[in-house]
Amino acid sequence: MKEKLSEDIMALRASKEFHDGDVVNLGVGIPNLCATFIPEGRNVMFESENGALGYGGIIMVDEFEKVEIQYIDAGGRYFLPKEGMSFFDMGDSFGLMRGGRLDITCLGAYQVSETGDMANWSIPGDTSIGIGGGMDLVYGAKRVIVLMEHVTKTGELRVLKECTYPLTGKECVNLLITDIAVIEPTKKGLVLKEYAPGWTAEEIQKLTEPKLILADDLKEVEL
Amino acid sequence: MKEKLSEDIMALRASKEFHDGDVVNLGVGIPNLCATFIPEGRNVMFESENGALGYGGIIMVDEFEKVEIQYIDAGGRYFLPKEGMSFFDMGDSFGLMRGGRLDITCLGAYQVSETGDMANWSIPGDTSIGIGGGMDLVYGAKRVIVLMEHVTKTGELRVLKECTYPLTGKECVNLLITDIAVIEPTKKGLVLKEYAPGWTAEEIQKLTEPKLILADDLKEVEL
Amino acid sequence: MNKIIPSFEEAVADIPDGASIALNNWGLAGGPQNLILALREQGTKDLTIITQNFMYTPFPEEVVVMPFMLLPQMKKLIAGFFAAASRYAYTTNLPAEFVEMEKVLEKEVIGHGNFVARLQAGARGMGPFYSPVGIGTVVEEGREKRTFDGKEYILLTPLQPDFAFVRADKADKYGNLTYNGTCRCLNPVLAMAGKTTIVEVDELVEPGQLHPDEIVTPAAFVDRIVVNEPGARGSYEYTMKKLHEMLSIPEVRGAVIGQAKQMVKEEGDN
Amino acid sequence: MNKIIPSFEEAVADIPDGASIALNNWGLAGGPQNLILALREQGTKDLTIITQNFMYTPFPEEVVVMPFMLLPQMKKLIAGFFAAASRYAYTTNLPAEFVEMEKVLEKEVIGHGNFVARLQAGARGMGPFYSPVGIGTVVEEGREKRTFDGKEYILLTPLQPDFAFVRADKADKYGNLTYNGTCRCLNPVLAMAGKTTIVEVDELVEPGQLHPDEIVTPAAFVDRIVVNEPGARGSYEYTMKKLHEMLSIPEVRGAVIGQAKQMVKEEGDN
Repeated sequence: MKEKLSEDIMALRASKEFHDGDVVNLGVGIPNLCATFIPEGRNVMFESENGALGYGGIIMVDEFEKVEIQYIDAGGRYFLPKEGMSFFDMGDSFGLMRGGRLDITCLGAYQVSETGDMANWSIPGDTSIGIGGGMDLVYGAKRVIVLMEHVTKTGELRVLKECTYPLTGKECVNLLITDIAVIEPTKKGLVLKEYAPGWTAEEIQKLTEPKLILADDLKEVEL
Repeated sequence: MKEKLSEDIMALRASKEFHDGDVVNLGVGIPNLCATFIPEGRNVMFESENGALGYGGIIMVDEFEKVEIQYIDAGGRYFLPKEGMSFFDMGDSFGLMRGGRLDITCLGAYQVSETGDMANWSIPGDTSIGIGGGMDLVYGAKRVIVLMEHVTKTGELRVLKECTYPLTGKECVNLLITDIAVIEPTKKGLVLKEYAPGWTAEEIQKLTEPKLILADDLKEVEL
Repeated sequence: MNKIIPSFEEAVADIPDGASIALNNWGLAGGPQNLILALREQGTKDLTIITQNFMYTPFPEEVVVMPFMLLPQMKKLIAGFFAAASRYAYTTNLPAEFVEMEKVLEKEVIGHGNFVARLQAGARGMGPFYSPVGIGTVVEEGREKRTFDGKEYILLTPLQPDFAFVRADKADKYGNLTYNGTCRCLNPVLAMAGKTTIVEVDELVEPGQLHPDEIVTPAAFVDRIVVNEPGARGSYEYTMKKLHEMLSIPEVRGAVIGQAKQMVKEEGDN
Repeated sequence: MNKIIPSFEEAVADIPDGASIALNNWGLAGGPQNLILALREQGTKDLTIITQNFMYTPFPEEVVVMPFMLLPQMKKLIAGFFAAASRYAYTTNLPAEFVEMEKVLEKEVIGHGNFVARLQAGARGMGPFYSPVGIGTVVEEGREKRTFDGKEYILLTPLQPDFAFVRADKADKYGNLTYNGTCRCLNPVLAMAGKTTIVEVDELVEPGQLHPDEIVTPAAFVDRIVVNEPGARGSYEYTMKKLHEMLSIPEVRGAVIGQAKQMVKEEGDN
């Protein structure tokens, strides 16, 4: 049976990229779910743009009594305190990113291009200017991991030769995890590394505008 | 009897310029003495370039038992802790100066010019490059007060048409207090405001290269 | 030396029409709520508001006061993130005229990192600077571009607001400040950057009660302090209580916890 | 995650010839004394040393270890203040060859404020920037000058040292740091600026013992930590004890208290 990966499974796949001691920023949406899947024995420090590092779990709806308003992440979610966490100002927070101290950023996106460009802050007709921290994150992080659905709900392609939406950054994506594939942007082009169970490279190619290069060790998504 | 002002009297005169709540940086030498003469009821916060504000009195030689090595000012003098003091990094310290939060800096100098230029960090033949914080202090402080002897020990003039030593800053001096006069650099030139007891304007002019303008209210130094 | 001002009205009384005012806006706490209210009350016009996030909040004013309410008094916005109010048009308590005002507002939005870097340059009395962030995006439009060592940068100018509204957790009368948790955020940067810095604080302590190594903002950066009445509107305690009142309503709980941003965006995120 | 390294030798073992190393030097405490000793022991060559104050110290090595002792291993100095060792030629314990080495050393000295601003730009991953300080002085020589809004600036480039040697008061194993008094000084800036940051610390505490609001350097900036043996050479306690031993000698007391700088300069000061 050919199913798409659930958001949880996508997040689980992304969390495999985290190493012990990594400083990781998680964007709102699917990326946020990664926090739940940190492998045993790995201490990953989450960083939030508004000035927090190494904080604890996100408070779920059924634990709302635990909410303290001074423990909020960049996406507006409340977290629990944790031993070893720290707070700092927004200047140091963005300094941390641009200065090379953020190991991984996981973000959602609207579109990713053949060269690893990405667009995630504006869609046509939007009168907002919602740039926020995305441009800094994709510039500064050592690894940029994008998590997104491979096509839109109405079937439009999102992995494109060139992004048509305003860019967040050029040639910045290191790994793209979608609900049907894991793709690595390289200088030669997009390399298909893993596929969702039941999916073939041909089927994934059909939903992808640029030509995919098949990895020598192309395999089913390993979790 | 025509005497020159002592270092203590020069410092006392300078400290009259300090207002309650002022943030003041004192250079090494005569300026340091100002701390002793703060008028009753005025809380002046001393700032030190290495990152301290609002600290207590300088430890004198006969109180050496009180020395704690983490309480040191920019000139290498140990100070006492005081309620309301704070420590910060050197970046914030120089940000404080340049950002306009330093009310007064008192410095020693080798030379001061007719236009308010000053030179205080290098003398001919010196192989040191002792710039330190002087350029930032004279750029950033709202008021720059120079305390120096009017002529060198060998009788050479120090209040000059133009400085001959490498400059610390151009047109930066707001008030010059010497051992014989108080002089205010203005756009029209150097205005002689006060004279040491027993000194005449003519005598001070003889020891001053540029033409002095006599203040309307020229008077003996008021302490 | 005593920088305490008895009321918020007095603390903002000398702010003239046309002034630039910088303030923190990220999360419910950490914003200078009573200073914003005083400024609205005063009716000061043609303001330039400088804040990292400018957006309508679906929370009622009784819960939280945000810079958005100053829109009718604004000429210009300088921000890192701007979400159009029209996105919230479906909510009940958004005044329709706000959507129109927002359209004609002059806006300069350049991303969080470039935004905060401009304030830091202003805070430190530095001149313009080159940033590597925004190259290849709309942010570079209309800006000087220059290459150093083979790498492209855009030139940004410092920001030194006329007034900074700072929200702190504790203060002494000299103006030493500490912050709590993510309420810190932009506040220490603002305290340094403002030509005049006005602090709204929850707790006043005696000089010496804050350990000198733990003070985040040294007194030199602070001009005025107004102390929030314990438990009164805008205080940490009050906002916390109001938030928990809302959280106790099962229907709104999901919208408040963790979905603040989903309400803004259709899909994806940054 | 545990960043503790058992010895200073191991902590500096991978520093190659030609590396740039930044460290704090202002006062007797607050400098990474044992990291300096380990680097001398290792004999690494062609170093670029980046420190705010580079000067010979009249204190014997048993009291305090300063960057000056690395002179034989140095190719270049980047500093805010440099006092020539020849000024101390009258002191007994200055090796004569140091005076010669110092003369041929490549030096870039630009004042404290510009120096620290270059490190801050490096720490924040920013490009070159314009500074208003140094206009009309030797500092502007050889640098790009440019006028913005009628005001002149010089262009300075960021500094991001290969290694930062940081001295902290307390650390946990994740790398969260606090500092004491003026030992803070350049250390937090260095921790952010170093491509690799190595910390010498007096006290190791458990994660959670440092209050999250009181941490000055967050763990993300720290790569390695070596803990000083309590009371052993280079520790705060040791340096304090040695200083007081010196202070107990009436003849040297005056020279130690408050006259450190007078020993450097003939007249005047900055």
